[in-house]
Amino acid sequence: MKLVLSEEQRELRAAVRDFLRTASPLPKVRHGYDPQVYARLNGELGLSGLIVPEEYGGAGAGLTELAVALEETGAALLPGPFLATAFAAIALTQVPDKELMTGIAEGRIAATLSETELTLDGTSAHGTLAQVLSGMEAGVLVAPARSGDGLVMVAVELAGPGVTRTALETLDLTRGQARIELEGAPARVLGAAPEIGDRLCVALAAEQLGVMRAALDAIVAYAKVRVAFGRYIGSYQGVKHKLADMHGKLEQAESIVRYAAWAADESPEELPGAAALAQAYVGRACFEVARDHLLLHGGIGFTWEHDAHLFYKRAKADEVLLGPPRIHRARLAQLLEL
Amino acid sequence: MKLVLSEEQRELRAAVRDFLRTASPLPKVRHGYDPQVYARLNGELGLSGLIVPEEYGGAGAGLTELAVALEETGAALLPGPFLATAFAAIALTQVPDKELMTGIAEGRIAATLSETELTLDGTSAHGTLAQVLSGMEAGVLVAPARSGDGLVMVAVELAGPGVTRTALETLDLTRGQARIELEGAPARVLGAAPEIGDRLCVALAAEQLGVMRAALDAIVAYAKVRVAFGRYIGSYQGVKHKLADMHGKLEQAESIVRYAAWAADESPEELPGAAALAQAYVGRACFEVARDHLLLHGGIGFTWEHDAHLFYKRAKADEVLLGPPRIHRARLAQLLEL
Amino acid sequence: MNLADYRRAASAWLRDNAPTDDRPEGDGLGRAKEFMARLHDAGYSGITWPAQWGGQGLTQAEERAFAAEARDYTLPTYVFSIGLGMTGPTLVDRGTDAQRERFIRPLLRGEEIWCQLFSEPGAGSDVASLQTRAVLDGDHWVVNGQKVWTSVAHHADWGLLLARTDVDVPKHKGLTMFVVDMHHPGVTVRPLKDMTGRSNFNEIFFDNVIIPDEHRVGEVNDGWSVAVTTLLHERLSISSGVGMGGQKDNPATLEALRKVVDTEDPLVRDQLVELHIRTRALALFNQRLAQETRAGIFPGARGSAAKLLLAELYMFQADLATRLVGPEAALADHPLAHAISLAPAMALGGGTNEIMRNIVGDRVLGLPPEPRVDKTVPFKDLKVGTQT
Amino acid sequence: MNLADYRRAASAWLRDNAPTDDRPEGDGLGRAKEFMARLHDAGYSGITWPAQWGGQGLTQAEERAFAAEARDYTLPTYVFSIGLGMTGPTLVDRGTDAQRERFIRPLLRGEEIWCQLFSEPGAGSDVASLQTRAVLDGDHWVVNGQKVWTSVAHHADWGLLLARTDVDVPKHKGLTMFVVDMHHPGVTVRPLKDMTGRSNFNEIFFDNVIIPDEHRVGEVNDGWSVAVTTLLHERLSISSGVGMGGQKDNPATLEALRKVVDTEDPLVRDQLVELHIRTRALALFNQRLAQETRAGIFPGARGSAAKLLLAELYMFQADLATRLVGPEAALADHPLAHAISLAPAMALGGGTNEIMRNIVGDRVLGLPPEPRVDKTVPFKDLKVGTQT
Repeated sequence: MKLVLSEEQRELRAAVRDFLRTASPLPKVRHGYDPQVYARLNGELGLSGLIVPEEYGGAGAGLTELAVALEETGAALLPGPFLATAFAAIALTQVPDKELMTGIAEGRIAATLSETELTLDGTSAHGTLAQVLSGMEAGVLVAPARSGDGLVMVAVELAGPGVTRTALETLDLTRGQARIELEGAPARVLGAAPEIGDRLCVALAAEQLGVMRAALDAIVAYAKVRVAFGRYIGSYQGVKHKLADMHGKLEQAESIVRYAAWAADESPEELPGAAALAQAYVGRACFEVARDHLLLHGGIGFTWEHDAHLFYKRAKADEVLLGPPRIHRARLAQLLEL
Repeated sequence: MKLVLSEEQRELRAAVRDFLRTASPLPKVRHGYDPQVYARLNGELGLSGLIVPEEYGGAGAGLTELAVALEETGAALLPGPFLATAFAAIALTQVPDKELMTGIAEGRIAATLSETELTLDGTSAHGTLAQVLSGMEAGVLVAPARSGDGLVMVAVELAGPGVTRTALETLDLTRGQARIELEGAPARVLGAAPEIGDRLCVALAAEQLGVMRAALDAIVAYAKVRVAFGRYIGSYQGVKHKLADMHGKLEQAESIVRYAAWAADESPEELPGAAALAQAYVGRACFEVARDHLLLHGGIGFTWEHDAHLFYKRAKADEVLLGPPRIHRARLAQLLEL
Repeated sequence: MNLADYRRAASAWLRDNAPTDDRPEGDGLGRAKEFMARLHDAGYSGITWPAQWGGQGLTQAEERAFAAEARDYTLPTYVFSIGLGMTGPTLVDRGTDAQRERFIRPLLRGEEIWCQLFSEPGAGSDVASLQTRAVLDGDHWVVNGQKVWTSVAHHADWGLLLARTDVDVPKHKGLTMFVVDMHHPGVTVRPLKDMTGRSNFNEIFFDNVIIPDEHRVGEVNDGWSVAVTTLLHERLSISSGVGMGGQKDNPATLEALRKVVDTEDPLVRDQLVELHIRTRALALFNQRLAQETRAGIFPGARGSAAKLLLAELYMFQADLATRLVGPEAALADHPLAHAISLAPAMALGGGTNEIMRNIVGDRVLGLPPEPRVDKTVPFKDLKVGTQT
Repeated sequence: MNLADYRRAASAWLRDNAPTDDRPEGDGLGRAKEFMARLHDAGYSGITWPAQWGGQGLTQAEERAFAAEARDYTLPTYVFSIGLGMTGPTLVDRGTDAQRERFIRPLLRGEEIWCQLFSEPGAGSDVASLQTRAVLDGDHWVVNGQKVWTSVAHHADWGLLLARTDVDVPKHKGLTMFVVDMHHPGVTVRPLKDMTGRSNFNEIFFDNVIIPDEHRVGEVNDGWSVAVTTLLHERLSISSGVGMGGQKDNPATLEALRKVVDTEDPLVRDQLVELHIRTRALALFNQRLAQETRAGIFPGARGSAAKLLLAELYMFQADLATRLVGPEAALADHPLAHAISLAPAMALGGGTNEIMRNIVGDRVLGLPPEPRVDKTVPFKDLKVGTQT
């Protein structure tokens, strides 16, 4: 089991962090998705191709590296379809498709994934997807579809015919969703639908780790400069002890994310338990930390102008992104054979 | 709904509190049951006859008054069969029996109650009761028994024939239990077995309220005199804020106990929900407060010599006395028709 | 008139006069003002205030009786609430006769609207560290600075302003209270958007705003004691409302949730039970405080425990509800998306949870105070606001 | 010898020499001492200690290799643990050559047993406020006072004693460290019963105990800096053990509970899932810390976060287990009755949860310190212990 980043992985982290610090600082994320930043992220850093196999022009890295990248995009509250594309890429590593893989690796294609089943009639897909992450920004949808050959994975051009997209505003101001209706949309079969839910759990947990780390960093920094009653607020045990508890959650969350990513890459039999653990623990911890970071800011944390609510809302949106959180606990119960 | 004590009830409380302060101070409770204190409690204060109807020599009071008394015996960690006798008296108010009622009212009879069903064969009872509260100190057992006439309530002389009692030490040093085996023990039928579980929940919650109040008082007092790093520990927010939260639990617990006792006396249709709420909330809050009161004492709280563990252990023993606490939550779910 | 008669009369008046539509279209403010005038004419505005200045000179008993009757109506009095609950009582207690004569009656009749100007961006919990300056220039004061978290300021005619008048003394000793004309050209009111995206508060900027000295409330540099009076009235008016209703439109209550979540799932049921337990525990505590108050036992700082618990409950229930409902709850137009955005409000307004815990620890439990570093230093040498 | 060979040799030696019965009847102490002598003869006692004083002069790498092999055995070294983990390293770091010559070898061979004498009833978290006095009288010191929470003191030959030698200076500046002869007639060792009913600690009373000046460790009044060395070693030896095993006999683990509770009940299952989540979260954190240490990243104060979480986990799991099991768990001979009594131990030993939170806040997060009132006052004017 490997819970500590390698030298190479630390370099990746530093590169992504440095890039986002200048290309997508917090004041910018309110303006939403910036395709230029996205293009540079994928071009200069090759992030979208991180887990794409080398034969398709990607870096051929594992979920461990993707987790490092997602932690940073999470910490920066990066708007746009990066997580959605990562979800789709995770699916595509199981049903490789040269066109999509290459397009994602080159940063040409932004994709998204739905876990809701479509129906496939020949080559045309039907179905209503109530909430698709970054559904307006993505060009391609990857989704399972029920066909005569059983459950297959299909790809649908979202700008193509038979597709109706409705933008959905969400709690998370930095990232929207879409309602997508497919009525005979041309769909390409990629292969039998693979089991990818566990990997999605790990990828999301990596983003959540970044969100909670950045939230904790923000309130720790504030506690060192904000004064009340003549003292820095961080010197009061009421604040200090809460921050210490938040740190403990962060340490545990990081340990779980490293473990789950390692399991995805190296120990498939441990992956289901590790993935469910990651969502059950990290999703909750992330919201709790983001919540307390907001509350400890006092009144200013309640203003629209301050960034605290952006973390709070991302944390909540992420917590329910893959379903009501109890499903991860139920899965743990099942895996533990309780 | 009446959530505030009347002048008379406050006088009762003061009388019991004053009596226990001198007759059963904390250093004494480690020595266990003192029949003399018990006799005076019932004689001078008439506590055992509190809810016994006047026609049987009691005070004819309600559960509201009994709750006031139990809060004080709980706060004092009074050893012996007071709670057990109260439980039995609660049953007897539903199946009145002159001999037992009068005996309890006069303080001659210490009784106990079991909710486990016996089998009744004519006038002889059979069965094994794994854990009977104050089973060694009580003279009479009141319990439901399955007979040809359905489920009835019976009374069994515990010092009589056919009864084997084994003393059980418990976590709670101040109050033991007994294993009781009945093999053809003479049993007297009191009437059809009544529904009394809700009232037991309320009575126990009243004791728990006393335990948590006394535990909070103890640690608040200590926080005002104990010094660390040149300051009273109660001046540190790490301690102060925890004590404030404990106070909030106490306020809510008291409100619930008053409500549940009122419901028992005045609003039978509200009683089941109020009783389950009382155990679900107060049982948990009592242990949490007793736990934190112990932890906030620091190392001295871990010593045998200090009283903190007595409260901690009583709180835990009480929390599971009427069954695993989830049963009260399950009952609430049922009553709320969820 | 005995109390029962009083109550019957109030009931009848409300039945005939209370607006049936609580969200009137169009000129809501105008109609609210009309209603206040009628309320005052009928003798139900300022029930306990001195008759001399326009009140009714009656007792708490009549006030409670009217409040009990009014509970079934949604009276359009929100815009007057700061004046009625805080600034008015402060003037009654601490103003000059001239100020009472000038301000109380129009306030009670809804002719003039009031706001309160204490909090600043650098002075929230620690209001006494505020930095807005008032400098005496002949017979008037010149005010510069910024206030924040001000309710109804965009409608206000007058504001009760706490400003610093001496920086060479410790922070509590250099403050003075004023009545400021909100229509003065140096006053700028800007809506403050909160994290829900709505604007229920304002920021106020003062740029050389002139206040005549006769609008000073209390002595120069004795403003803190006046502010304590105001804050006491504020606390009373908040704590009396705590937990009493106000959950009707909340989509995160048990009653709302049971309709939308899967109660077949035992885990969901148990979470709803937890919500029920916490809601009832606090509701009963609030009812007990109310009963005690009626019985003449003043709850004092114990109201801060109730406020703290309410803040925690709001946060808990919105958080729980979104988890139970799942992905849908994150859609901007789902009621729970608004609820989770609004949930921190109770914990941040009227004193943070940490301040509430200090109050309960110090005043209810009598714990020793934190050592204070800010009570003896001259204000100009004190660390305040945000500093690196 | 390369590391792999070293490890193989250690493995072989342990296989041949480690006691198979970890709870020997009869003269356990005698056999433990015999084992220590053999361990030293074989070169596995004091692996990193200087060879000059009886150690092996090897590196952390060999020590870790031996520890890894020893993990599968329960070696009878408990009674020597204070000497090996704390007082010995302190003497190596801060003792005189004469002290090292006299004490280290017998300590490493198990011939002499050590205890540590810092904590007092009035000085727990705040050790530097201790009141035991040592007064110089010619060439020796006379000690009076009381210590508490002392492990293995009833077996100890020597104790490392921190005592106050000057009350006219601030508390940290008037302490001196000594080696005290536990067989001196003025030393009384009394077992201290804890809330589980067992006695794992002692109270020690000093009544005119004489200590020759050559048994002073470090300079007069510089004892605090020596104590900091000891406490650093203590923290290392605690944090290295945190969460690594030690739960084998715990009746409140998931593995133990699943056998005795009703897992048909979905609510019970979900509680066990919660236990699993918390246990795994902490275990993985500890494993990450261990991996980082091996990679040369020193965890520092982050170990205090792990210790805090472990204290909370112990409390949580015993509490949960008793609730799941119900009334039976309250019977004195039920394993959970002992577990719930023992549960607070981790939160109270080696620094309370509050102290751990301060350490994490100050040293990991770099938060500003609490203002201190006790660092400048002469000890004799300082409030200490319990005062009204």
